[in-house]
Parts: sequence; C-alpha cells; structure tokens
Amino acid sequence: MGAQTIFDLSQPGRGAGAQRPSPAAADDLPPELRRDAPPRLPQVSELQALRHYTNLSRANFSIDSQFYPLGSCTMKYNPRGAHRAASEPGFLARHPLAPASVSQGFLACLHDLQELLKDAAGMPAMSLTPMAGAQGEFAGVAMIRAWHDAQGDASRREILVPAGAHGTNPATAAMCGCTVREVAVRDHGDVDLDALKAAVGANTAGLMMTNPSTCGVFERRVTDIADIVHDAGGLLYYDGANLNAILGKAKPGDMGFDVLHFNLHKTFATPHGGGGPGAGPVGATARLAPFLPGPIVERTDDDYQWVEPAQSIGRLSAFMGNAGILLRALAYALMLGTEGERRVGEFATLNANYLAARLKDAGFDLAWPKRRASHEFIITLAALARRHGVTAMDFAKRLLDFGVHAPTTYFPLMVPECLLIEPTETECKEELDAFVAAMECILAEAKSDPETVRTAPHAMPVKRLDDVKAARELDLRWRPQ
Amino acid sequence: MGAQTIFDLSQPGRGAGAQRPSPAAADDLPPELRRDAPPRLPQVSELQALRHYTNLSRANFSIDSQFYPLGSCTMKYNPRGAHRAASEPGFLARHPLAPASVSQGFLACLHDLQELLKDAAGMPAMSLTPMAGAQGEFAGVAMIRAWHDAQGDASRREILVPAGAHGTNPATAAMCGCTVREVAVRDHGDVDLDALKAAVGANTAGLMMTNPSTCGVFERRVTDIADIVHDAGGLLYYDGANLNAILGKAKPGDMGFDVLHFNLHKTFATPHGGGGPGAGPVGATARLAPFLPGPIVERTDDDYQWVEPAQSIGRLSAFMGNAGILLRALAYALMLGTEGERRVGEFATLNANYLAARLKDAGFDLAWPKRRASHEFIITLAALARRHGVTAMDFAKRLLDFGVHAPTTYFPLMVPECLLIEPTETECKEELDAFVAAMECILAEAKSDPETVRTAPHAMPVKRLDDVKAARELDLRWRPQ
Amino acid sequence: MPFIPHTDADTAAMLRAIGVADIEALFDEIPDRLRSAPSGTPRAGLSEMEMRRRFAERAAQDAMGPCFVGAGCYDHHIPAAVWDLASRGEFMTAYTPYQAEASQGTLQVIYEFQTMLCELTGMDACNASVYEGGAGLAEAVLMAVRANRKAARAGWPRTVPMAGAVHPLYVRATRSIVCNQGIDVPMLPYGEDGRVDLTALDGLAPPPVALVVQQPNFFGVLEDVDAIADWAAERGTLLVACVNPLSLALLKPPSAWGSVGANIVCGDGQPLGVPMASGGPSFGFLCSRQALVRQLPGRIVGRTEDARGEAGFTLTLQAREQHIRRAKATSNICTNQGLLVTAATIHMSLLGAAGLREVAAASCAKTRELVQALGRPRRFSAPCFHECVIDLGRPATPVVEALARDGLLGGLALGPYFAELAHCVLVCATERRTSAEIERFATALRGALSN
Amino acid sequence: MPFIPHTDADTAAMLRAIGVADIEALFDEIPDRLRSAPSGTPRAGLSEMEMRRRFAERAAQDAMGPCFVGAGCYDHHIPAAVWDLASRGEFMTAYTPYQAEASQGTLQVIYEFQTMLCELTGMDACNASVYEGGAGLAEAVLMAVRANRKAARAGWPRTVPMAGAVHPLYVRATRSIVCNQGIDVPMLPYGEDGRVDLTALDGLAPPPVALVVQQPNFFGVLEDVDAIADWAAERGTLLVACVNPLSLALLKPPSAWGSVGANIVCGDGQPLGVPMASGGPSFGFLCSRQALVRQLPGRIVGRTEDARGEAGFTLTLQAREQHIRRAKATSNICTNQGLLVTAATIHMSLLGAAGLREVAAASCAKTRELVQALGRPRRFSAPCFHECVIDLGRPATPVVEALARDGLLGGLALGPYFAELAHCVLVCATERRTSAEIERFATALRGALSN
Ligand SMILES: Cc1ncc(COP(=O)(O)O)c(C=O)c1O
Ligand SMILES: Cc1ncc(COP(=O)(O)O)c(C=O)c1O
Repeated sequence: MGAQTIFDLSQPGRGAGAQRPSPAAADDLPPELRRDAPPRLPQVSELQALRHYTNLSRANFSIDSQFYPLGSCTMKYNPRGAHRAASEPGFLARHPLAPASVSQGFLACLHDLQELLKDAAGMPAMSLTPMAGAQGEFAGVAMIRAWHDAQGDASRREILVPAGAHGTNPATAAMCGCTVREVAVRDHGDVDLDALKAAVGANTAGLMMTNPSTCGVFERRVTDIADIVHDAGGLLYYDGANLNAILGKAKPGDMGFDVLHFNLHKTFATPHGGGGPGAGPVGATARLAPFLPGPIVERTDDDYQWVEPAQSIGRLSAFMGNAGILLRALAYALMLGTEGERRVGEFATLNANYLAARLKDAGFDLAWPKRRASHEFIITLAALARRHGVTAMDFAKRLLDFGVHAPTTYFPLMVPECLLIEPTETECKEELDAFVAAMECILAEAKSDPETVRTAPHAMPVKRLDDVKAARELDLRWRPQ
Repeated sequence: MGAQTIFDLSQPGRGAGAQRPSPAAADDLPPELRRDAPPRLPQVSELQALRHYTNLSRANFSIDSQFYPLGSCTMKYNPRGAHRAASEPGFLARHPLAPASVSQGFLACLHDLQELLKDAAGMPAMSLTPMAGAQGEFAGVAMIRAWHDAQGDASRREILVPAGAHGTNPATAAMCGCTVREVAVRDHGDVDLDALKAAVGANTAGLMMTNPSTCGVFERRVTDIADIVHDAGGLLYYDGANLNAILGKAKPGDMGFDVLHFNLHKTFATPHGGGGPGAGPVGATARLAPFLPGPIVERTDDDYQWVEPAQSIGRLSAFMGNAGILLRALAYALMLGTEGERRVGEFATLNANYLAARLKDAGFDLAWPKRRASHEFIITLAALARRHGVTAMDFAKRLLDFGVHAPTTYFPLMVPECLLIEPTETECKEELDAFVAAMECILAEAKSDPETVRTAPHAMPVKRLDDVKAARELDLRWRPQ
Repeated sequence: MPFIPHTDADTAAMLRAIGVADIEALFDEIPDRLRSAPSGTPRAGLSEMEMRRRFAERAAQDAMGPCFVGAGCYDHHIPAAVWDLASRGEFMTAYTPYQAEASQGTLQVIYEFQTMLCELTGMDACNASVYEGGAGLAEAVLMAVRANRKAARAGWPRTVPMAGAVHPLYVRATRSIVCNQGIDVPMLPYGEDGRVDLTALDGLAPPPVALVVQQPNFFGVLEDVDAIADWAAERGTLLVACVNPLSLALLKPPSAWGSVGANIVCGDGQPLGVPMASGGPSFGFLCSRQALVRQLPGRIVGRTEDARGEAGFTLTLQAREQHIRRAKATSNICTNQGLLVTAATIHMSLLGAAGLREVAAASCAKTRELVQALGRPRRFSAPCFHECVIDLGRPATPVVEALARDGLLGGLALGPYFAELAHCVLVCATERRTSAEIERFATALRGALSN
Repeated sequence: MPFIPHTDADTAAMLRAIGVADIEALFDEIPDRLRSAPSGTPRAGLSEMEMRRRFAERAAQDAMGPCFVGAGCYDHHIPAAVWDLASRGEFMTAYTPYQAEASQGTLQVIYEFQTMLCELTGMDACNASVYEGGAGLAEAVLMAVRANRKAARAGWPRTVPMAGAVHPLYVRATRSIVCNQGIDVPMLPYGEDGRVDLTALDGLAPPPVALVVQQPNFFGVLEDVDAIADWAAERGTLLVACVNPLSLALLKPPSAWGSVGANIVCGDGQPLGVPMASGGPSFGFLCSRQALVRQLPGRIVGRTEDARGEAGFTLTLQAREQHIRRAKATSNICTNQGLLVTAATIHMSLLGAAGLREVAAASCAKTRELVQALGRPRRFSAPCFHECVIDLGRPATPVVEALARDGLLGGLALGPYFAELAHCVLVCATERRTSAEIERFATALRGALSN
C-alpha cells in the first residue's frame, strides 16, 4: 500500500466528472501541431484522488503534527490566521499585471512589509521580489558585483565565506560568476580574523556570512570583520537565515553589512510547504540601494506605484515575487507588533539555551560548551559514534520513532557527527522536556541496544531507505508494469 | 499519549495571544451576577491546540481516508466543491434574521432545493427546516397527528412500524405522544400483510416505513400496504434514509406515501461530521401540505418570501434549519443533474448486488438470498458464530485492521449476528474487491485463529474498549488529578 | 458523470459476477407502475465550476455591511485555526463514532467538549449536542417533565411556564415540540425593567413541574436569577436555564444561581466558533446535574479503558438512546450537530477562559458604545449584557428595512414578536464592530428617522 | 502575546536550568553598541481579528470583475479539493523531505508529479520545481550551456538566442540571471505572422550553444516547432522549449518536435491548479532528456527500497545540489515551490488528460468567441492558442486603464513590452469566462474606444 501510486489506481475511462468543462472543439489548431496520443495522466474518480492524497499527507511529519527541532530551518508555528488572510478572494484572484490603479490594496500591503523589514534590517532600502533565501543571496551577490563594476572595479570576483557556511552561499557565488574562498573558523565558533586578513585583497568582491552563525553562536567581532572586508574594498552580505535569534535585539545594518536577505519562511513564520515556497526579500544600504532587483513599491502623495531601481540588477522572475508568502509574513508581523518581535528573539534564545543546558546535563557534548547558544546550538556525537558505532544519522532516525522530527544532521560540515538543534520560540517547555527525555532514552539504547538505534526508524511508514540504490538505479518516474 | 487531553496540556497563564481582543471593562455588570472563579478551560498556545486537534483527527476513520460500507448510513463521497460553495463569505456571514429583501440569493437557493426535492419525492410540498432525519420524522408524525385532529379524529394515536424499523421511528412516535405497534416481517424481508391487516384499526394514526426497507430489499407490495393503511383511516410516512437506492428510479409519492423525509446527509452527500449535522427536509401530499413546519420559501412574481403554512405544526427550531447543509445538498444536486441522479440509484444498486454476489461466493450467508439487494444487503454470521465463537462484532472490529470501516452491526434487530452492508455508488470496483478479500481473510482467520478475530482490532490507536466499565464507572468529564 | 467511478469495463464485469444482463435488471422487483423518471425538463448536470459560479453570484447578492443584530446569532470573530481544523476530512467526513476504536479523535473531542461545557455551566454532565437552541430548550423541557418525580407522584399538571423574555423563536419551537406530549407552556409577563415578573406565579398551586428562564434574556437584560432559582427550589419546581455560553465567561454559572442552582442548562453554541450562516448549522447543548444524567437525550461520551488497560473513549449510557431503547428512549435524536461541537471545542481551546471573558466584555462595551451613539432611549431599565432594546419612537420595521437598503443590519424590529414593542429594535454590537461601523449605523439611523 | 507559550513559571524554571538571572543575560555576547530596539513608534500587535479586518479591506479594494489577461498567468477553474488537500497541515507545514522516512507523503507526491510532467512533455526526467517560469528559463539556459559539451569543446561563444516572442518578462529575468555567467541572450525578430524568423540565425557560425523557443508564444501564436527543432538539431544547438503545460494536453509534446525533439523543457505550472494570486507563489518546472539528468538543478525524487525491501521514495542525485556540492552545484536553489507542486499533482489527478484537454480546448474556443465579439483585427496571422493580440487602432494603455476603472481587466497593453505594438492588447479568455462576461467586455471596449 505504502507505494501504491495514483497511477496504480487509474482505469481507462475513469475520471472526476464534475471537473470537466463542457466539451468544446479546438478544430482550428493545425493538425501537425497536435499531439497523437494523450499523456498518460491518472484516470481516477474524485474520491480516489481525495483519499489517495489525504492518506499520503498522513505519511508526513509536519509542524502541525510534530516538534521539529531542525537547526537553521526555524520550524515554528505558522499561524493559520496569516494563511487565511493571504487567501482573501480579492488577493487570490488578483492578476499580476493588473494596473497599479486597481491594485492599491495589494501595493499598500507590500509597502507596509517593505517598511517593516527595513526597520528589522537596519537598512534603508528593500526589495521583496526574491522567491527564497537563495534567490535573495543571488540578488545580493549580483548587486555586489554590479556595484564593483559601477566603480570600474570589474576584477573583484572573489567571495569569501566562513567554513561551515550554508551550501547556498558558495553555490550562489558560483552562480553569479564568482569564485569562492573559505575562511577558517576558530575554536569557539568565531571567524579566524587572521585568516580573514590573509584572505582579503584586490580580488575580494565581498564576504557572505550569517550572524548568529551556522555554528549557533553570535559572532562577537563582527564589526572587526566588517572593517577588515571594507578596508580591503569588499562588501558584506548578511545571510538572514538566522535572524530569528536577534529579531528585535540587534540589526544587521548596525553590524556593518551592506546587503542582506530575510528568510520569511523562517523568521516570519510562513509555512515550508514540504520544500517551499518561501520568500527572500533583500535589503541594502544606501549605496547599494540603486542596484536592488525590481519591482519595488513606492509611496507617492496620491498612491502606491511600482518602480524599478535606477541601476537595478533586473528582474529575478516574471512578476513580482511570491506575493502570497509576502502577505503571510506581513500578517504575522502585524500580529507580533514591536513588542512581539522582540520576544521572538528572546524566547527563541531562551528555548535554545535551555535545551542546550538540559542536553549537556544529560551527557551530550556541546560543540562549543563555553558559548551562549543563539537560537540554535550544536551537539556532537563523535565520542558516542566511536564507542557504540551509533552515528548522528542513527540518532536522527531513531528520534522519528519518538514522534519528533530529527535535528539537522552533519551541518555545519566542520563539526563531526553533529546535530544542529533549533527549538524555536513557539514550542513550550513540556515539548522541550519530552525531547530531552527521548534523547536520554536513545542514549541509553545506544549503549544497551545499539542495533535498535542503528536500524531505526521502526514506527514510520517505511523502514530506513536505501539512498545508494536510489542514485544507482535511477527510478524517477512511474511506468506501467 | 492517546488519551492526553487538551486539559493535560494546559498551564496557568498560557494562551493563544492573537485570539484576544483588546481588553475592555465590563464594570457595569451587577457584581452579584458575575462569576467568582473563571471556568477551568484549557490554557494552551495556538500551536498546542492546533497540534492536539490535528493529531486527534488522525485517530479517526473517515470517508476521506477509508471505505465505509456502513449499511443504512450511505457514506458516499462528500464533494469538496459543495463544501466550498456553501462556504461563500456571503452565505457564512448572513444573519438568519436578515430581511428577505436582502436575502434573495439565499432564498433562491432554498427555493431551487425545495423544487428539486419535490420532484424526487413525487410530492407537491416541501419544508426544509428539519435538522436531521429524526426531526423530519418528528415533523411527519406531528403532521399526521395534526391532520387527524383537524378531521376531528383525535383518538388516532397509534403508529405502526415494521419489525426492524430504525430506532428513530418508534422513538419519534413516542416523542409525538403516540404509541407504537410493531408489524412482523415475513421470510423474504417483506412486511406480513396479514399481520398488518390485523394491526390496523380505529386507533391507527399511521405507518412509518422505509422502502427499500431496513432489510435491504424493495417492499414489493408497498401499494397494498398503502391501501390497507389508508382504508383503515391511517396515513403513511416514508422514512427516506434509504432513498439512495431508488433515486431517479421511483418516487415515494407514487407508492402511496403521504409524508416523507429526506436524509440529505445520506442521499445528497453532505458530510456526516462525526455525528452531524444533517438535514431532514419533509415533503407532503396536498392534503398534508398545510401542516408542514415553517418557514418555507415561496416565489412570487417579484421575489422570494418566507411563508408559514396555514395549519403549520409550527417551528422546529429557532431559525430556518441547517442552512449550510441545505446549500451543500443543492450544490450536489446541481452537479448531478437529472441524469446523474438516476445513475446514483443505479450504481448504488449495482455495487450492492455485486458485493452481495461476491460475498455469497466467498461463503457468506445472505439474509435473503432470493431477493435482489437494493443499495444495501444483510449477511448473517450466525452459523459462524456458533461454530467458531466469532461474532459479527468481532468481524466488524477485525475489519478495522484492514483499513475498512465496519458495516452496521446487529441491525436490523431481527437478523441474528448480522452485518448490514452498503457500499454506495462512489466506491470503485477495486475497493469492493479489496473488501471481499479482507472478508475472506477474516473468514479464514475465524477458522484457523479465532483469537485474533475475537481480540481485534490490533492496528487502531486503542485496543477493544470496555463499554461496560464506561457505563458502570461513569467518567463524563476530565477532572484535575 | 460526476462522482461515480465505474468504467464500462467495471460495469460489465460486475454485471457478469451478479449474473444479470444490465443494471435495469437489478430493479426488477420494483413494480412497473412505480417506476418513474424525474419530471419536467431534464436538468443537465453542472460542472463544479458552473455550480460554484452560481453560488458565488447568489452569495454576492446577499452580501451586507456590518451586522448589528444578535437575537440568538452573533457575529463574533472565529480564529482561522478553528475551521481549518474542523474541516479536515478526518473530522468532517467521519461517521458517528459507534466504532469507538476507529473514532478516538471524535470521541475525545466530545469528551473535552463535555468537560468545557460543564466548566462553563457548573453542571456535572453534558451531552454531545442537540440540534440547536430552540429544539434544545424543548428537549430540556421534556427532560424536566420526565425527571420531576415529585411532580409526577403528586400528579401536578404538565405545565412549564417560561419567563416572558425567553427568545420568542425558542418558545415557538418548544411549543410545537412539547405540545405533542400534552405539555402546556404559558408565558409569564415581563416587567417594565425587562425582567420576569414572578409574582404572576405566586398564587399557583400545585406549582409548575418546571420553569424556564433565559440569561441574558431575549432583550439582552440580566434576570435576577438568584431569586428565580430560589423560588423554584422552594417549590420543587425544576429550573431550566437557557444561557448564552459565551456570557458564562463573565456571569455566574447556573449551578450557582440562588442557593441550589438550576437543574438543567441548555442553550445554543453558536457564539463559540460557529459562523452565523443563516442560523444553521449551529448546535444546542444540554447539561444537567449528576442525578439527571440518565434523563439526558442524545449521545454522551465516557472515558474507559481498552483491553490493555489504556485510557480510551466510547459512547456510553446508550440505553437512553433510540437505537437501543426505541420507543422508550429519552429522545428520538440520532444525527446531532457533531462537527459544530468539534469547532466549538477548538474555539474554546484557543480562546480559553480569559479570551472568552474578553470577547464577552468587549461585546458588552461595544454595545454600550452603540447605544450611546444611537442616542435613542433604552426600553428597559434593568442592566443588560451585549444586547439592548432601543425605542425608535415610530414603527421599527420600515426603519430596519431602510437601513438594510443602506447596506447594514440595524437591529431586529420587535413588532413581529411583541406587538407592544413595535417601535423597538433589539441591537447588538459584538467585539468585531468598529467605532467607524457604529458611527455609520448612527448616521444611517439619523437619516432613516429624519425621513 | 501571540504564539509564545511560555508562562512566567516556565521562563523562571528555564532560566534556573540555564543558570542565568534573566533572558537579557543570554544576549551578553552581543556587543552593547550593536544592541538596538526597533525604531520609530512602537507598533502594537494586532489580534488575528484586527489583522484580518485590515487584509479583508485591502483585498476588497482590489476586487475586480472578469479577467481577460493571460500573459503567463491564467484564471482557470481549480477544483475545491485541490487546495482543501494541499492546505492540510501535513503538506503545508512539512519541511523539505530530507528525512525521507518521515516525509513519504511529500516524496511520493513529487514522484507522481515528475511522472505527470514527463508524460506531458515527453521528457525522461523532471525536477521537483524551480521558482517560476522566468527564473526557470534562466536555469534552463544555464543548464543548456553547461550541457552542450560539443559547444564547450569547440569553444563556441556563450550565446543563447531567444525567439522574438518569448515572454518579455521571462527574457528580462533570464538576462539578469545568466549575464553573471557571461551568457549573451540576443532576441531574434518575430515575423508578421507572429512567429520567430529563423533566417536571422542562418548565417551564424559557429551556431549558438542553445536556442529558446516558447510554445504557444507570448502572442498566443503557435510556432513552427518542427522546423525550429530540426534547425537546432542539425547544428548541435540544444533546444530549450518553454511551454504552457496545460497546452500540452492538446499540443505535440516537445519530445516530438521535429525529428529529435527538444532537449530541455521548462515553463510555469500556474495553469495547473495555482491561483493567480498576483503571480506568486506559482512554480517553475524543468524537464530533460535522460542524458542531461545530472545537469538538472533542484531536487529530484527517486523510488527505492527500504530495509525490508519495500518500495519507498527519497531525494536522489543530491550530489548536484548546493548542500552537497556547494560551489560546484548545478544551481544555488534550495527552498523551491513544493506546495504548489503538491497542488498541481492533485489538480492533474482530478482533471486527467481528458479534463486538461477540455480545459485547453474550452479556453481556445472562448478566446475565439472573445476575438469575434471584440470586433477588432488580430495583429498576427498565424494560428493562435488561447491568447491573441488585438489591434485597437490607438494607444492601448489608456484604454486598458479605462476598462479597469470599469471593473474589468481588458487585456494587457503591449506598448511597455514592444514599442511597435503600442496600439495592441494581448487578450485571453479561459474556460471560466462566460458569454455574458465577453459581451460585457465588448460593450465596455466599444465605449472606451468611442471616447
Ligand atoms: C543559513 C542558510 N542560508 C541560506 C539558506 C537558503 O534559503 P532558501 O532555502 O530559502 O533558499 C538556508 C536554508 O536553509 C540557510 O539555512
Ligand atoms: C433508516 C433510518 N431512519 C432514520 C434515521 C435517522 O436519521 P438522522 O440520523 O438523520 O436523524 C436513520 C439514520 O441513520 C436511518 O438509517
């Protein structure tokens, strides 16, 4: 049953009759452009489809049904009110190319969001168009590049990233035609300033970093880093994926960053949708503002208008971005208010530090025990792996049996056998305590009965899946037997 | 976890902050009328509530996730389109006492439904107000009573029902202040006409029956029955719970019935909602029409108006009925059209007869093997029960483990160890075949391993529940430990 | 063709298995003269798209501005999560939880609901819903008559008086239902302050079997429930309290009325997360003291244990119900309003006692603001809750019609319900009403009255 | 305070466990001068009720009558079941399915989606979505440049010409993205018939690395895709086909264009169950021949086995992706448009090939009806699909503005995109448009043109 696909339910001639418009001829299409045979899409009744996808959904973990301490992903509660607000018929039915004159309600929402985000960023300009964090990064690096070009400095094509940067950072740099250079991280999770000094130079386009970093700690010497990069002629990109930790507490603009993106699907609580969509608005200091991607909403005396920044890097998509996600983020921000925003950072941090303290007491090794956790922290199971032959991945899989989603595994890369844990502020103490209890239980199992851990999960719809076979014997689409 | 209630998740001072309006004083309420201590409702976060009820829902079977061959209940597909249509903001926001002048859209819908149902009933008058089948029955019996009273025949207070009638029939009669007399059913599931003749008399108010009957067969001599009752001065009530079997094929009005109800939550595919709501519109012949409960929609030259029938038995509820369910039923009927309606009866009957034939081949005993099944049919496990000590209830519980809802058990009462099976027209052949396979499998188990069947279910969130303890040690509400 | 999955091949194979030539043959037991096709011109089936267009157009026809009518159905805010959850297929398309092991979700929700209603009302038990407030009051009256053993023994007449300001539509529903059991439901007068005038009963001997009072009453006025409860208790009259459950976040629970409290509590749950939706579906609730549990109509859920000894939920005391007890059942109710109970349970979980209290208080405050803004005299002097009767000084129905043409529901004209109040409207402003909307109403009213 | 569950007691206990005095202490590693509060006047948090009121008012402000604009975003019917299912928490609030065992629902949906897209396009593989059509075209171009080994070996310039009637906004997005890798994207002219004029390329040597054609093109016109595909195949130029997936229910799949077909197929999935919603979120798709699978960007799901040998689904070929391959990944994409893919999969299951074909055909027919009703000449002579360029004989932008004031979206004025078409509008009528709406547009247009 597990792997019965919708195609297996199909029968020739079956269908969902209520979904068929009255038949119409399309005889005037040139015969040579028409297809011979119909595509083999499923032929199922409405009930069959409904039941199939209802039951498939039940094979998923989700925030609505489980705790997700997934580091770097900020899986917090996605308010249903925001979902409904963005689903107002007037918004759902709005065509993207409707004239601005009949789109003032929508434009007002976007403008409000721009203003809110500017304030949170500590930056004077904002474009909402990037469709995810990675596209925000792309915009940012392209802007950095365009800025250097505009200064007549077209040789600056090297992007620095701290070791352990998220994969999108180097991938973005490469996609923007830049080369990537890693900068080492020191013992306590901070960037190695000497290494940075050695790395910067005439080719430096800029540095991309998160803060709090992917190590789950606040980079204490961030302004020194900014000075080093700026002094060398480079610019600083702030990867906003970890902004939940400092929301209402500190602003990237104050730290010396020139350009940044938000992950609204993290910090602003829009749902992850099983992989997307997200939104990655990009903010900039005054000197980079003219390079922002368009369109941007501007408020005039009379109304709201779309504008394209003067030296814009251009459009990143056909229309204006993931509007529905932007609306959800605005709804969330409005419900938080200033005070609520501050509390996000505070309680995300409280939860992470509490969990770190509890796990430490339970015998787990923190990667950086001397540091404050930000909104997330890292434990390493390297010792355990050596002793009992149980890996971080085994731990992760076994947690699923306890009804808890696995933390992020093996990231950042430089910490061996690590779990990156981020509880978020919307989980209650009881949930955190249950997580600690599960971890303690698995730790005991790892010692007494490692096989159970190694072969986990046991309570999921499938047992552990063979990824090697998946990649070796590629089966990427259903075919009739 | 299974039985962790929302109260167990509660903590003093917790709450869903976004759901709180700005605090307002209510100081002018007299102190002696105010409560001292707040009710102990749960104090949980929005995420806690969402997760709790999401997970609770997952402990249910439902049409959206399982096959429900539940005799007499007509658990067919509930179109999502009908649900959305009834959820139009304009309908959801309509106040029940809004003047008719600003309710013409809604009234037009109700009028359309009245007309549709009149045609299906073969009767000239219809009131939509009853909120379920049983309230429709109540209306019908009250109308019968009122009619006799209007004839000056106030002694007619006896209601006849065939043996095996649904419990609501006798209960309704009693609630209407009538006494109940059962009429025997003969070998092949038809009413015993001699017994009927013996039963009717000067006290006979009327007869209530279903047709097809609760025995899953069409009462072949229904017009004879009507004549006998009418000749004795009584009236006939048609319990429309089984109308799915003959929709588009035959009309109760033609059979001699004077008044009837529809179960829109059966025949017209509105969802059962875990127990309700439903709707039980009641139709009447011309002579009973003035007694219908109000309000009814009447179309004038200019517009639609509410009217109360001249000799109405009165209101059965404060407003006009389960409007949202009525709208769903209309949506469904509109999508069916005349042809679709006819096919409902046809394919419901086809599915039932197919399943009966297959189960018979598989060795199960049909209660009335010589009869055509209507939309449902009965098998009796009496022989099996004797031989292997496995009851119909055991079978029912074991079916749950196969992902199939149990058929109706032990109803009608006169067939020992019976299962009443109704597949409905919206299930496909594969689903029926899978059901037969499950039944065969359980039959084999009953012989080889009866204990497994007797202790079923095994794959549900709980094992078999102790009903005796539930009734003996009443625990009807959570209390703090 | 919609919703039927059969391919021609399926149909053929199935007919073969049955051993008949065509589907028609399966209807051969229906006498020919009873066979009939739908009459009139055949209606073509609409696609979902066409059907939804028709509904959208009709719903748009009825779209209105702000609603200032209450009268048993209130325009409160409902958190989005409530119906997002209640509309999940597993809740919405489940059957009645007779198969307990496959229905733990629904059963636990009802158990939680019962608990919440017991907390609000102070009663010991609650059922899993009746149809709605009016029919629920009828059930409460029937229940009271069955339950008052003393009255039965003493042969008191089957009379259940109602306080004069019980919702008139509840009264109508109750009468049409209980009259069939020969129960008489006289109305008591209401006084100039809008509250029940109990002196009308004082002479009665024997006293009534039961007495019905509503709090807040139809006029929005708060009754002196302590005095009423004590009056009933002293005479062996059972007290049926009809209440707005939301109001109980602020008001004294019926269990604490007077020295012994009410015996049966009923009401409509619409204020707890149910959209107005033309008044239905909503749900009625019925709560009682422990002693009367076996007289409750409808389903009741109990907590029990499974074969392993783990806690679980099941329908209990089914011997009260029609499917077991048939003609001797406490009621004929079968299908109830389960999904609305699910919504209400989620709603109460999200609001909590504090949230409900704030909604109630905000509604009271908005109504005060409204009355002030309208600038017309109140008709009754006693304190009111979140509704109020206002005297317009001229026939109210045409004024309300004029306001409706202006796009707002400006209160309920009371003439059709109380001839003596033909110049009055019953108005209500919930927490959703803004000051701008109130101003709009006030302006429109001034306009309508100046014509 | 919304969404944070901590009671004071929780907070105190947690601080104790951490060993700090207050939450502030947890921020002691942030240098003081970087600490900042939000600027400006503090905004009070809105309740869900207040927030929704604001959104409802703003959405109502933008409500419009019938939409006759397509241009990459179409007003098709979406079965209610699609979003009722896709909005289930288990789909909507799940994370990326990295933990395969806890994500079989999402993974199987994607696998089914990949299959459906392969069936529509005739390609062998499909990814799990890219952002949308424009960014997807950029990814397709980058992919083609990476994949054309022959061109790389021979050192052909990085030039990827586009047919002149590729969606101008797709062109803009593609250019801003691929220019960073030094790829040149020249436009080919379009002819009087509205189709690409390939002769402009004929002289080129070496030939372009890749060529982009859209079918139906931005003008709604059907390109001679057989000739184009053969042109490209003969020269070793990779053909990137940008298509409307709905049109493929009727039209020849790109795999069958010419003798060898297209190499890469991309497009926007909006017509498959995604509301217009201001253009986003929608999703882009990217399909390819087997040989190019390892050049695909984004996630791909494969079927495999679990430890018991039972079938299951998992993300595969992850070595293409940024989290593994970092700077050498095929793209930087991480978060994609998964939920829209879920909706599209359900949509396609409900419509099936026959349903999609009927939707496409009905849209074509409605557009014919519209063009007829408008009574203005078509600008291009070649056959069109469900969009059409109409010549208004005067500047179109003010006309469209006037129509919008009249409450309908009467086509897209083309001047801002093609100066030479400033008198033209691109119109579209989907299967949802009624004859009455078409008549309304025609009347309004006559009115606007007579001013
Ligand atoms: C640190 C970091 N940077 C960037 C990203 C990329 O964001 P997106 O997935 O929205 O493209 C992520 C996403 O997980 C991240 O964790
Ligand atoms: C034969 C029959 N009659 C009457 C009823 C009562 O209908 P309702 O549950 O809607 O009150 C039912 C319900 O199951 C039934 O099966």
